[in-house]
Amino acid sequence: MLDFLLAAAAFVLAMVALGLFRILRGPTEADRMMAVQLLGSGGIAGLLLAGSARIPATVDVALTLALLAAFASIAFVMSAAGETER
Amino acid sequence: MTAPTIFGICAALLVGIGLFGVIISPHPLRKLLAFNLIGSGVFMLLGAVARRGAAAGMGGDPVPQALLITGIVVAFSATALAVALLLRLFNETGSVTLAADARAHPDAGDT
Amino acid sequence: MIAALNIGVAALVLALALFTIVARESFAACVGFLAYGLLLTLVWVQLQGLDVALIEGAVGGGLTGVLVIGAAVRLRSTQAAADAARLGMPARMLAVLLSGGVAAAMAACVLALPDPAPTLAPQVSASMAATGVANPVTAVLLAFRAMDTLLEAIVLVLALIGVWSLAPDRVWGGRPALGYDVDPDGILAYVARILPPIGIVAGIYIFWAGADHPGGKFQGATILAAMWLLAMRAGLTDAPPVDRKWLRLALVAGPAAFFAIGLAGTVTAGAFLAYPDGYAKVLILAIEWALLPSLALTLFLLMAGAPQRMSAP
Amino acid sequence: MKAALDIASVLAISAGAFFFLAGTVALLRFPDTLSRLHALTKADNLGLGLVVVGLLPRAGGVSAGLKLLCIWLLALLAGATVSQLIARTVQTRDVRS
Repeated sequence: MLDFLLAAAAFVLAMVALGLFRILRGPTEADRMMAVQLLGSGGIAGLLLAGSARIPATVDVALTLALLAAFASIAFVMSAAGETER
Repeated sequence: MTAPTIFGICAALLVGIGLFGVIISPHPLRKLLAFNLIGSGVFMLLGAVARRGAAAGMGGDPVPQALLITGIVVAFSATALAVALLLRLFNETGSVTLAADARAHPDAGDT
Repeated sequence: MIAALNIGVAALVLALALFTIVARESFAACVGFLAYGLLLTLVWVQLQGLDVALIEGAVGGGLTGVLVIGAAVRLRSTQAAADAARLGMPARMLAVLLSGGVAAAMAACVLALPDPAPTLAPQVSASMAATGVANPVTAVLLAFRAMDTLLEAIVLVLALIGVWSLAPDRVWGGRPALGYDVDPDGILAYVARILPPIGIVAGIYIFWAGADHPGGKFQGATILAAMWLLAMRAGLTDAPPVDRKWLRLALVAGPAAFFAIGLAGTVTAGAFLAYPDGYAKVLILAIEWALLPSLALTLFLLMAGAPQRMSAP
Repeated sequence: MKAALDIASVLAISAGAFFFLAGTVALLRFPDTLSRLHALTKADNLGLGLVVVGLLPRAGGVSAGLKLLCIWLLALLAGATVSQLIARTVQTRDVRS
């Protein structure tokens, strides 16, 4: 079971990593934002899959990450959007 | 390979990448990012050393881990100070270069 | 399987670091840096540094990323001048050689680390009972290496003084950072009302758990600062003017209380920052409670930046 | 009982991983920004949601399980907000150009 969880974590992270090509290619800022958004939730999923079975406190780390990733992506979209609307 | 070895080598490469960035990036903000990469490489190396010191039922040596927490927060405060410096320079001159031939344009940043 | 996952994570971290360096636009580089910070959290979990993972997730993945992205947006017009100033090929080759050499030397050192590794974990474990806390990192931060933590709290205040002193004379004593024009009934104002209460509970929980489990005041304070910043960005609240007496008192209250308890130790326990027998846990908790609001306020104001305007909105 | 829970976990986590795969494929292959956004929101919410569901039986306690659900709800809230904001930036840009 642990091996399955680790493999799932690796798979999710690999998927998210592929999605990061959108940061490279763009073309618009909205696409970059989406890649970061996917990385946020994929990173949390990978963290939970890789850690929560072995180390219970990983859940707290994921909780912090969920809060701060929410904050970061909202602030990020605001600064990018604020720029285009000015 | 064990986790400390993998991430120790990753840390060494991060320091190399960061150093490269500090040298070649012409933009000060990019230099700042690169400097942060060097910093996180050093932190990661210390983290690998802490993991190697696992003993007495602890997953890692708590002394370097405590130093890391201190270090990460101080690195953030230094980054915030550097960003504030850059923004002030930009508001003052309209550019962020430190080159001697750059002319000052007051108020250029307010547009 | 774990080794494969670790190698994959390390490769991803390196790829994002490289992207941060070589990306054409500063904005894209900063986005890469934000993603890099998020991934480092996973590295810390794999290295069994849960306390470090918490602070990295909060500071590296959150605050620093938002800080540099905000700066990149403001500095966008300087991109062209920077592009024109790129180094020539010979200088780039030299830079590759130099940084490659440094990385190779460091990697060689990593491979030559002594076995068995030196560790202070047994000493910490042997003396931890005297502190009354069950999280060894908290014991180190507030008992065995309390001097570091005290100086760190002071450094944060010094950095904030540095940021404030960058304000132009005409707005000295004013409010930092302009808010955004946000529709008060829009989605953003809505989420800025929903998220901070959850965040405050989570921040206090992480802080509270810190005595016995991974967590603590730095991690909690960072979450609190981020939530306040979100409310400010959404226009629900404003940053306080920096010349307010209460603000300055609140900023130094935490480090001052820490320092006072440390000084009291010279009388009651015979050394600076020593705790008398049996009172260690109470004093450690007192220091943590005193530091939390000051740290949250300092981190928030560091993010908000130098004062920029005088008038109240 | 334990075997049944394990199978349920494996199924839910695999489904979650599949949604991440779908989200990535959509992000890379779909032709325009809005259709990418449409696909991403599904992948995002369901992917993490199914992973959380799959991990719930293994959470080892009610409070850990509640924290897992909290994480998902937070991610939902953030995802919904961010997609709204992203869609709005796309729209304002399209109207203007």
